[in-house]
Amino acid sequence: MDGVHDLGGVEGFGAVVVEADEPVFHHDWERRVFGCNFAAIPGGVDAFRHAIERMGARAYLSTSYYEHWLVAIETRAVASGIVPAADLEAARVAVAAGAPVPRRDDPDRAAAMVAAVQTPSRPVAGATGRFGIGDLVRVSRRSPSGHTRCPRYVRGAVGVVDALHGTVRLPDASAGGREVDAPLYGVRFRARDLWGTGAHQVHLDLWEPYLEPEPTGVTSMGEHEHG
Amino acid sequence: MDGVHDLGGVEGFGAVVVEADEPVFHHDWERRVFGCNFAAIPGGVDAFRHAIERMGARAYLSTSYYEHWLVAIETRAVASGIVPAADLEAARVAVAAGAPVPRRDDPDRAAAMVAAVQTPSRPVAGATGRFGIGDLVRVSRRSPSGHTRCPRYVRGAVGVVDALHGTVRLPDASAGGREVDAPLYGVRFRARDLWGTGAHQVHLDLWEPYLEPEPTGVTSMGEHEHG
Amino acid sequence: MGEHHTEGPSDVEARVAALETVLVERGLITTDTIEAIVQAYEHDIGPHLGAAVVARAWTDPDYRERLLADGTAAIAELGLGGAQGEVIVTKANEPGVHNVVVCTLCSCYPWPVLGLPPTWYKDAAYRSRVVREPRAVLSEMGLDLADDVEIRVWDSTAEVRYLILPERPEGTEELDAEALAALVHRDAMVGVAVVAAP
Amino acid sequence: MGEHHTEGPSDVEARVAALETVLVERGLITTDTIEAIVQAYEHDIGPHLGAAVVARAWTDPDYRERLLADGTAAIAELGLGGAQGEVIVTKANEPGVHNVVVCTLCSCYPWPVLGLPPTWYKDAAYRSRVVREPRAVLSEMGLDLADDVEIRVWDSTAEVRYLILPERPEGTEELDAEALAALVHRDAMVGVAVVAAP
Repeated sequence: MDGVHDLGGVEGFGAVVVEADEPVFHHDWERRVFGCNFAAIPGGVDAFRHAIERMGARAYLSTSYYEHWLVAIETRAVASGIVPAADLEAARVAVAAGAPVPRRDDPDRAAAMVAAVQTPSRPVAGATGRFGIGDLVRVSRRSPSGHTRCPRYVRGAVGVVDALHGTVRLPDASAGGREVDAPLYGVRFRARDLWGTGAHQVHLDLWEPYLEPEPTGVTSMGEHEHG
Repeated sequence: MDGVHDLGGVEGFGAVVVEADEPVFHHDWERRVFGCNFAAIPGGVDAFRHAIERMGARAYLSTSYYEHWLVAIETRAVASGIVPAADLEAARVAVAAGAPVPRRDDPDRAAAMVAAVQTPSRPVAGATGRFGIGDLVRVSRRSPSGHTRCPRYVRGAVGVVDALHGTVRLPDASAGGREVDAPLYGVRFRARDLWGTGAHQVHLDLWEPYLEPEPTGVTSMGEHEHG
Repeated sequence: MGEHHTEGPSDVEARVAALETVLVERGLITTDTIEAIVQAYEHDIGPHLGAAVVARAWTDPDYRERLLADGTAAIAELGLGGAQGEVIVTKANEPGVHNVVVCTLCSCYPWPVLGLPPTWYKDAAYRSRVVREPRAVLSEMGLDLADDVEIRVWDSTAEVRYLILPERPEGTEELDAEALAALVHRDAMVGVAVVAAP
Repeated sequence: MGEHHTEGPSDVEARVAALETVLVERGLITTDTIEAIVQAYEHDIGPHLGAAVVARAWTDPDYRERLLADGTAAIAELGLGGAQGEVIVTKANEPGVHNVVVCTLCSCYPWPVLGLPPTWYKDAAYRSRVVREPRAVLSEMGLDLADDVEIRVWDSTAEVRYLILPERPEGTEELDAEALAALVHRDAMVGVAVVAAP
């Protein structure tokens, strides 16, 4: 969806503020939210992101990163049916009234999770798709109301394929629980083909359904010098 | 600039909320802000809008319409040099401490202003430009950091000219005090050429510098059926 | 955010009073100008003016033709025009075609014929959605259009202002222009509603 | 807005505690898993891991070649990889070419080699600006690139994570991999800084 989370190129957010010697977490509740995200809740990272995207524009921009996570975990827990919303609310009321958070430990399980997050995976890249290295592609203007990983700032723009990442689960589908695989490409854009100005390049990883073939040659932005 | 004020197509703002029997103003301070905008402050409507656009993304979305106006009038009054920022701040401190707002009347001047805002103008449409009715145009992807009236959601899209509005002051220039005239066109877009879907049409008024000629024929979005 | 209070009306009120103070002290505006302008837009300049234009077009085919050919001039015939209506284009709804107006970039609106815009017209929800999903927005606002009606959305990106000429409802053949004008309301001239028969 | 308090930390804390309560009660996670995971990302998994990769590449030309050809596999040689780093691509800075990483849609970041991202990487300012005006952003962050340096911005829109291989600074010929790794800091591996000579 074309929400305010899709920030590429949006102006009006001021300077980049760097905190010196920043800690990994700023509040203990951030630690707990981070840890809770490793719970066995159905729905993967795409459902997680889509839950955040649906927070609402003003809420997204006025809350912090780990508040976004909190919304995402709450939303997935409730939407998956494993935690009734009423139970979550009852727990909130109880906690606010002073109820302690229960403690249950399982050292083997904890160790297994810590090992799992540090275990390299070796994904098998599947077959690649219709585009090859050097092909010109134009990003579709399709603007789905559901989850997508095709940002607004490249819609309709012409780029050149410069990486083949194999066949990968399509987030647009998996955010809703459907499993669809599609070829994933690295695509290079000239800044001036995105913003009309700028000497830099911007690279994005884009799935085949986001892309349309673009004839080589002269376009309205001038002759392509990608190759 | 590509700020959050450029709302066309952005998702996440919820339902349209209609207030029944809404009054023209909700607070007396809104009346005063509205009236103050008729003060003799240099800078026209484009400078007014650009001041609002530069409020900052979060401020824009978390304040009301007449708070935007307040920012615009303050900004123009200070930027034009006719009201030093220090004087405005001193007045704010005085008012907050209970100082009364001075009253000065001039009935002739008041009557003249009320008459002026209700006097029909008859603008002389100047010469038109390079495009004619029925011409295909592609909106430039140019994304100026200053003021513009070319919304993001049509950038790079193909439409058809369906109105010639003559030669009109270009807001991109006049927001900064420069006077540049350019042909203004009504341009019709198919929803599916903007969003990839939809059966409706969207019409915008766009200045010639926003537009590039588009060859008639087949594009990546399919054959044009505009004509 | 946290415990910090957001800026409340009292801060805004002080800023507004300060602004009025410095503008009046410098002679950039007079107090009675502020009040007269507010009075004009609160009581005199409103959708009843556009309704008179619409009723005239419904009852005078030549006027309707002039209104659609050059809205500014035809509206000026009735003595109307001015600020935020320097150029007014009128678009007619007709069987199979429905027009609706928005300003996605700010809140442009034809003041001389409709007065000041309602809050929903200025809010992010309407401005963001109506260019993308007009049928859904209109339906939510109570206007269900048949599937075969073509929707044309007019985004007011320049100083051209749009006034929608609604369709004259059935069963109003006996009404004169004044009685017809009483039927015509703001939302129908923005295009988020139609005019119902009396 | 007005006088209404925005949601403060105490509300958030209660929601977090409630969430942990229901997840633990249902056996969906254990308390010590939460704590062990936090411990791992707070103390064990951080930019010192990426620094070791970089130092190895600086001192072992064959490794550098493997790292640039298949980052995931080369990084796995050092026993590194895992969550949010299932696929890692390494891009080398070189004379005339500077690479910088962002995630405009959320905050994707190569956790197994850099740990969790800093706040500026997650904030709207960096995410919105670096794809549009990287030179200005880098300059504000203290990195002034020569005009003839080509900037390549990598927007992490899929599950590929990007690690930047900085240029080895002059005057470090005598240093071993361990000493080199101590020079390499997070910002240089995101591409918002370079590695300075000691």
